[in-house]
Amino acid sequence: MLLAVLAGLIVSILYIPLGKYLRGRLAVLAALLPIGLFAYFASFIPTIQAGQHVHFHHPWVPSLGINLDFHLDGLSLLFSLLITGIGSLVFLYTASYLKGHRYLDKFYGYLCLFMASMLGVVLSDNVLLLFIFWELTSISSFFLIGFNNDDAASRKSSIIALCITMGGGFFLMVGLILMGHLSGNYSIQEMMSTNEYLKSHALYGLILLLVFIGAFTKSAQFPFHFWLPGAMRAPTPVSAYLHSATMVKAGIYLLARLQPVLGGTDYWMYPLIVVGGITMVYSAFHSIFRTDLKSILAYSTIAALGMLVFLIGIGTAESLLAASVFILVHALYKASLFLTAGVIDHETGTRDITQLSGLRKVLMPVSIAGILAALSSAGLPFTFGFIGKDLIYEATLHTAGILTAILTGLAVLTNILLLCAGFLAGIRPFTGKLPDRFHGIHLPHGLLWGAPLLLAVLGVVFGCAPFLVDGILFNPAAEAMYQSAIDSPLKIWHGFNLVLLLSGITLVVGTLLYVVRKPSAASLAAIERYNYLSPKHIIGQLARYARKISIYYTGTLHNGYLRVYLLRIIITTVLLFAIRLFMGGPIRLSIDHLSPISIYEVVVAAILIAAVYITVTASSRLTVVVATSVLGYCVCLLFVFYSAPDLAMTQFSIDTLTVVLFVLVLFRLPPFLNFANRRTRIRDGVVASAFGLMIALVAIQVLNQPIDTEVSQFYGDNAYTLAKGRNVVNVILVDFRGLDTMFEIVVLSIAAIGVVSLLKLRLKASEKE
Amino acid sequence: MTLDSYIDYVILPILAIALLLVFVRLFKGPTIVDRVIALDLLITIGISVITAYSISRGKSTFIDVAMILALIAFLSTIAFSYYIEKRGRK
Amino acid sequence: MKSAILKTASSYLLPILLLFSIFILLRGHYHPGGGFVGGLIAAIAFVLHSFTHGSEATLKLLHTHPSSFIPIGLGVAALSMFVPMLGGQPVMTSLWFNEPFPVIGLIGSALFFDLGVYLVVIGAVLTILFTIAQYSE
Amino acid sequence: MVRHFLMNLLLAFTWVALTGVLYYSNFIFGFAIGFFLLWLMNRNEDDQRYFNRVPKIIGFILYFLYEMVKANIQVAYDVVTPKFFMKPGIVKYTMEAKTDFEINMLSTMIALTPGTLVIDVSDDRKTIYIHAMYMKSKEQFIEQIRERVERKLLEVIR
Amino acid sequence: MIDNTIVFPVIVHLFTAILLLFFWRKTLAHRIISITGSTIGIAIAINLFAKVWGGDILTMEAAGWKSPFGITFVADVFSSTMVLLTSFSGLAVSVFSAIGIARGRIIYGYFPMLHFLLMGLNGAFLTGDIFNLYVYFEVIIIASFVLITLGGRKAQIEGSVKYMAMNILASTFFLTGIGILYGITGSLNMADLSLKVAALENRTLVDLTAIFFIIGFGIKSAVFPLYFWLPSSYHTPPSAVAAVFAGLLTKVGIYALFRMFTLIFVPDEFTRTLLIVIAVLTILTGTFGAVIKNNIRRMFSYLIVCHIGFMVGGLGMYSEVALTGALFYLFHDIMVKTNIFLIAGLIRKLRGTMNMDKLGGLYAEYPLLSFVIAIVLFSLVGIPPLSGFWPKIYLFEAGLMDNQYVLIAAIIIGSFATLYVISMMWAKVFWKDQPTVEGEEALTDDFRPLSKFKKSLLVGPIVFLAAITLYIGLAAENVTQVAKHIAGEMKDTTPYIEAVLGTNETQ
Amino acid sequence: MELVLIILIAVLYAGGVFLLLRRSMVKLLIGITLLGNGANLLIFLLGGITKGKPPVIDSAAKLFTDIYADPIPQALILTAIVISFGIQSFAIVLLKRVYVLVNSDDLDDLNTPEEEDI
Amino acid sequence: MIDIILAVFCTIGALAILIAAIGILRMPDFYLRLSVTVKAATLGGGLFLLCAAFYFPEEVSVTTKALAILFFLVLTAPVAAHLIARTAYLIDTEQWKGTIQDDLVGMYDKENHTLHSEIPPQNLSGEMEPESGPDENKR
Ligand code: NA
Ligand code: NA
Repeated sequence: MLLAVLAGLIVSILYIPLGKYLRGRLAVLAALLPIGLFAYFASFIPTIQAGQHVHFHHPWVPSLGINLDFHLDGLSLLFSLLITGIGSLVFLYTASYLKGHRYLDKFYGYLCLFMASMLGVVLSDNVLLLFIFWELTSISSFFLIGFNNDDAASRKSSIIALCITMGGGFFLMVGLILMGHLSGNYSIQEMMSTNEYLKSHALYGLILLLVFIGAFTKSAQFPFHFWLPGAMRAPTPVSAYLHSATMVKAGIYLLARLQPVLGGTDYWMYPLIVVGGITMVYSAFHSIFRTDLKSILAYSTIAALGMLVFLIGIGTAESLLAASVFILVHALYKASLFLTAGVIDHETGTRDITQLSGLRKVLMPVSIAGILAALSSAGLPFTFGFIGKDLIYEATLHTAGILTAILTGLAVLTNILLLCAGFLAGIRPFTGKLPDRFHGIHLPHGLLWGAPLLLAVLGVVFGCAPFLVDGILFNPAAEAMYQSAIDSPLKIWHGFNLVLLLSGITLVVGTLLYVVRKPSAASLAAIERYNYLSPKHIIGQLARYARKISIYYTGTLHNGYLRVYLLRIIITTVLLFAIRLFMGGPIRLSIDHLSPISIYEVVVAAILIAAVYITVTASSRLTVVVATSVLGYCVCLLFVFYSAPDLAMTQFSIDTLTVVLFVLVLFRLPPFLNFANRRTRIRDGVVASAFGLMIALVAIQVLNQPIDTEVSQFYGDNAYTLAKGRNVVNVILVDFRGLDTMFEIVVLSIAAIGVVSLLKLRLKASEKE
Repeated sequence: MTLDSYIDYVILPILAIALLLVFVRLFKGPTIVDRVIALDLLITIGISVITAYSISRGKSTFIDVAMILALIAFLSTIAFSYYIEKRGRK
Repeated sequence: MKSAILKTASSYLLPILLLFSIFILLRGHYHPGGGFVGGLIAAIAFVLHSFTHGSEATLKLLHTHPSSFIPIGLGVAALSMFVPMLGGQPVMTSLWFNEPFPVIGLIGSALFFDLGVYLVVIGAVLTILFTIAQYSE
Repeated sequence: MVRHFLMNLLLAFTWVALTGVLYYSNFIFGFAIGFFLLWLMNRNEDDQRYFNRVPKIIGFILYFLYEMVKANIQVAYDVVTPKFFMKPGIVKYTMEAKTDFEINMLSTMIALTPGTLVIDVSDDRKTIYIHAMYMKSKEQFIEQIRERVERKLLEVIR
Repeated sequence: MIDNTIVFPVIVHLFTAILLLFFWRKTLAHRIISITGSTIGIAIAINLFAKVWGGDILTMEAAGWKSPFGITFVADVFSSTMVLLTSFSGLAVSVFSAIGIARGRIIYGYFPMLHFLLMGLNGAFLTGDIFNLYVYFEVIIIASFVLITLGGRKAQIEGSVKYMAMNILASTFFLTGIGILYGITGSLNMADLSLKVAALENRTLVDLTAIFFIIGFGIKSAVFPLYFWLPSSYHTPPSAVAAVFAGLLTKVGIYALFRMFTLIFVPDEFTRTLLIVIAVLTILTGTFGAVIKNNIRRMFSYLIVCHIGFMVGGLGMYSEVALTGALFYLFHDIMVKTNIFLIAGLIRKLRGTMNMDKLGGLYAEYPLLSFVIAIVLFSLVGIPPLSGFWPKIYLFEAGLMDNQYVLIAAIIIGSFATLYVISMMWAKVFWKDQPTVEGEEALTDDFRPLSKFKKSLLVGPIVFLAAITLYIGLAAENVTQVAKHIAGEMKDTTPYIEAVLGTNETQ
Repeated sequence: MELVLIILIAVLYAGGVFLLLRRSMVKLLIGITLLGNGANLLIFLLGGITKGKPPVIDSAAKLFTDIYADPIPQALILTAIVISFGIQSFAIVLLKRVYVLVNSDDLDDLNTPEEEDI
Repeated sequence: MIDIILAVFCTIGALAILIAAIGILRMPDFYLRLSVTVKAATLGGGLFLLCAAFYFPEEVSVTTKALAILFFLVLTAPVAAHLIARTAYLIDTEQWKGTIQDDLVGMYDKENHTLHSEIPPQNLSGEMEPESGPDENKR
């Protein structure tokens, strides 16, 4: 199983060296991988049907509890088959659709990567492993959306999609870690056993919030839905595969998967119903105003995703079964419609439905595929869509109390709109009169129309004979969500009941709507007037504000003035100091055991202070230099008084050299200008004094602390006996702590070399780096 | 009164006062050359202070410091002259 | 600087100062001083010379550019730090000749280390000052 | 002359070595004994210069110290009393000293005498510019320098 | 255990640098010596790591003076890992520099400076003496001053003045802190300090002292509000230099913070809160800066700031999990940050600019190279399962354990911003067509004319570091083990202290 | 005496900081010098001051017979002085370059707008 | 006995230095200040060094050093004084109003600071040019 999951990954890497051979006729071979995998997963059907699960374990990062744990149950199987099945068709379709494209190999590479990631998502038992694959799907989607990377809109859409899905991913990650942390491990199967603890934990709400954000962003729920229409910039096979059939369902899958762990509470239910409900109505409504084929399909996809969230939110056995069926229903008809749209786009060069009509005359098999898919989406009897819709209404009608009416009403409304949208996309281009300019169109390669046709036909086949799949796919899938046996075979005919009535209403009203409402640029423009209320616009606006704030913040903070930076550092230090002093105990001041004061020391100190005063206030550079050297010489005297002859010597010679240096450098410079105004100077003075005070306070505290003389005692005792020197300071410098000195002269050497290079090196203009 | 304490209580204070006076000149200027000679004088007094201190403490080690001062102090005066003259010429 | 007096003075101050610098270098282990201060004094001697005679003349006097003292000094110091390791002792361990040498006294790796310091200081200080002086002209 | 000086030094060191007392006083004592012995042994004309020179140098140093103290007291008096008695000015002085060493010694002497200060030596090394604190007249001052400083100095070092 | 070989990582670069100085102005010799030296450096570092990982903490007492009397070198897993990563960065940069650095700079001492810098870094990681640490810090900063000014263009000088002023201020804080510590304890040996500081009763004084180190190291690690030097300067030097700086300079500050604040100043409530507040603000500041910059290196500079916050946050939470995360992040960050600046340099070679608006078309022109770069960039973003992802798990978990929701939010924001800017960069630099630039500004391609060998010297290091990054990501378990081990060492410093001070009897 | 020294150190630090906050790069450098001197004196003071007892063993003895000043702070300061000299000389030369570039030592003149980026 | 001699030496030295200090503070112009200080300070410092030389008689090196410093001071102080005086003149440092003589006027070549022993012909006309004032060095 590991191989199965990683096969796509491996193959996509193989594309790097081998890709160029696959660009030509051999492209069809690429489909061998999904077909093989489909067969592989199909081979598990009996096992799953028998109620068994398959588990695989391989250690990876055991210290994080992240291992390659794969778990195959009904839900995983449904998705795996969906991924590999539709994947096979999309791969085949692509071979023809992008025939001869110079990046075809890359395209397949991304697709393989995506497929592997998606399989990883649905098979992982470990939530973090799931998350890893989850993010990989976003990345492959990013590359696929931006596949036409010379198109600015493509690039923009891919970034938006990536940011939203991965941004949500970060929240999901925290949520999953929180779950794992609380339940003690990251295995979903294990978590199910601790689900009661999780649900009763104080952080349950936070977990839900984080997981929902992750799922909603991925599955394009309101208000994060807007990345999906943008994602339609991707080549059509991608739209069909990722953005309707599989990837966007990852969020649905996650909710379904976590339903037994986190579900069953009001906190779980209502947000899902509300968000799913809003999403489905909002985008179904939007879909019928679009004129671009893929746009219509995108909005109707969002609506379908909303519907799925909505169903999972309801959380009853019926609704979960409905969800699992609707996943496949939608995948079949929507993929088919997308692929059809792709053919139309490919052949006519436009996707504008106001310009498309009568294409059945030139693209007969395609029109069959489109119409069948549209009918399935409409839920006409004997299509798979009919069964799906029945189950939906069944599910909404089985809810309790006031909810029943509201939920059913919403479902009906959505379905009516979706029906209309489906007709717009699947029927309208083929009916009516063929415009003259489309007369020259020929039926394309068989792969192009074969794939949608097969999907559409499957929709009819399953619609007529649901027993083919119900027991092997949907019941196990729903059981995995519901965590108890569900055995309700799908029926084509339920008899005359409310559900049928609702289906009828849906059909009639929807068809009427389709007939009455003609899509036009004008109506699109009309609805776009309200764009400023749309989440896309609002979030975009927020992003612009964020950018403005960033510019302001960064510009204010990092304003180019070194002195301001330094001021901030000093103020920070002083503030921290003040805070800590405020928190901490009193400052102890004791003046015992201090040495007596003699006049000459005080005089030297006084001169020092006065010299500091001069350096700070003088307006002539030379005066400053003179005062600085006085300062150094006085320090030198202090060193003499306090028994540091070596220090005094060094201080003195270095100070003199510094003077020489200053003198060599300064003599051309103009005098100081007093730039700062009085207020600035006072402010700086206050800050500087505070800093000095702070140092003084610490110093006083330290002086109260008795010092441990163990080390200096050791030096004194051993300087002569062991290190053969009498000048202990020098012995320290060349022996006890000789390494310091070694690197101190390195510093000096570096400085000297630096001076040479700084003054002598003149780069040529051609020498850039 | 021993020599040590004589130096400590009489000589060093006198020298300290001298230091102060010179520093006042350094502070007042008015020209840069005044400051330079004040600095030079400060160092010479410094040499005396160190020598006196060395006697008063009985530690000949400090004479080494005085030696360094004598050897080097000269350089800073030269540097200042060099600088001031060069600047005056430009 | 055009001063006849200084010119004469500096030509006899140079050897005196150099002598002092070596004196200070050698006695560092017993009295204040050592490689660092010694090096500074030597550097100052040359700087003084360059003030009156110009840095070109001083460079000529040195035979080589002072910057070449830097790697030599670093090498001497680093070797005296490293060599004890060849004998299996820790870095920087002092190795001493058993018998004191006449005049200088005990000779050990510490002295070589100090010598390295001395050379580096001369090299670095002179390199810095001469580079600036040449640049300013 | 140099030969005599070296010989004298050698004798002084020998004395120090013999007595084994490495004090300055002992060295000076050894030097004096050596000088005396050498003086006894060398009576020919050529060698007389060395034996004349040493007492002259000592005499000059003493004389210079005396002058210095005298002038110092004068300056000190002027400094500590409120009223200034100075008549300062810069004087051009044409030297008799010729070599660099002579000029240097001369300027050092002038500089160390309180109240006088060497400002510069002309580039052709003929004149020296002196700042004097107490100058009754220019001629008198020049005369004073010539007689009391330069002549005596040249006598000793030439 | 006492082992002399601990100092080899320092000595190898010291001798390399000295040797380079002997070959002054001979550029070919410089290139060869530098690469050889760095290669030996890797061998030494691997050897050291293997020894330490396999056994005890190693110590070496310079000149044979027992701790705490002499300067002691200590190699625990933390330091030897840092040395190892430094050696990787070092080799990559020195190979890249062979072509990536202009001849003029090599003539004026580029390579000796690089090796002095590496020497200082290794010394800083290995020393167990706080004043010796200061000395290495100074070696590092002076070498970095020279490197950052080398060439002397106006932008460089502007950046370096700020860089210098703030780093000198940092050193002053550090030095002041050392003075205070010595005044309190009379010792400089870090293990000894650990015991003595722990025994102090006046905790206020300890905290006040700690502030000096926080500020000092905080400036070096570029945390809020002390970071200003970094975005002022990192876009100015040659990219190879910026790469070492980005990869290692701020990290040595982080290293020192971690060392000091786990060994000597065990964080109390005040310090921890402070660190977390700093971390949050740092992340946000980096975020705000990164999203508005259009120059690749300026953007990367702010990303450095942003990600420093992650590590400081980890230290602030101070649990074993948090430390593990922060350390893992540190390791990842060293490799990736070095690499992205090398990449910036390569892009500059390819196109002559680092302005994203003027760049484009790299994906079409160099697909394979783009693939490698993508791995690095995605590792930076932390796209699972690449290297930046794993530490965040620990950080999030630690944050949840410690109820640090604000910090978690900040990390999310920081990660999101990284994602955003990197995807923008990808779109602009790699996807977008090369915009045409006219006139004087016409872009130049300095890459194509190079020989194949020279090209490989430029690309090789990037691939090399990318491979290490990939390893960190895919073999996260191994890295986790290391990070966990170090976190353990940090929480329980007894083995460290015993290794340093306990050897008294054996000598 | 320690209290006087503390005042002195505080003044040095404060003066140094004040100078760091000026626009002129010369003042910046002088400020750094002041801070360095302050730090050195601080180390010196906190290590404990002893008058007139340099840590040099008498030539007759093998050990100290009297108390002596702690040599460690002295050694540390010595190293610190040398290091800051190295850094400072480099900084001074940088000042020279700044002056050559912008013809003043006003740091504000050095700031370049970001648009000049390559 | 020796202590008393040393005390006397020290006292004279200290007084000399004090006088130099008072002198530098009180004297009305730069040249006078310089004139007063160099000698007095050298004398004072020299006396202290002599004291030291006598005070540590058993340490030959100390005595040598003290004498060497003394020698060095005597050698360098006049040179330094001359240099700064020359510089001061070159930048036209003002002289006291009581100054009665200035032979240096016009002797310096303003361009290259060459000093002539006779007034050069080209300077003859400009000999009486007004001094440019002491502010020049503040430029
Ligand atoms: Na002098
Ligand atoms: Na020494």
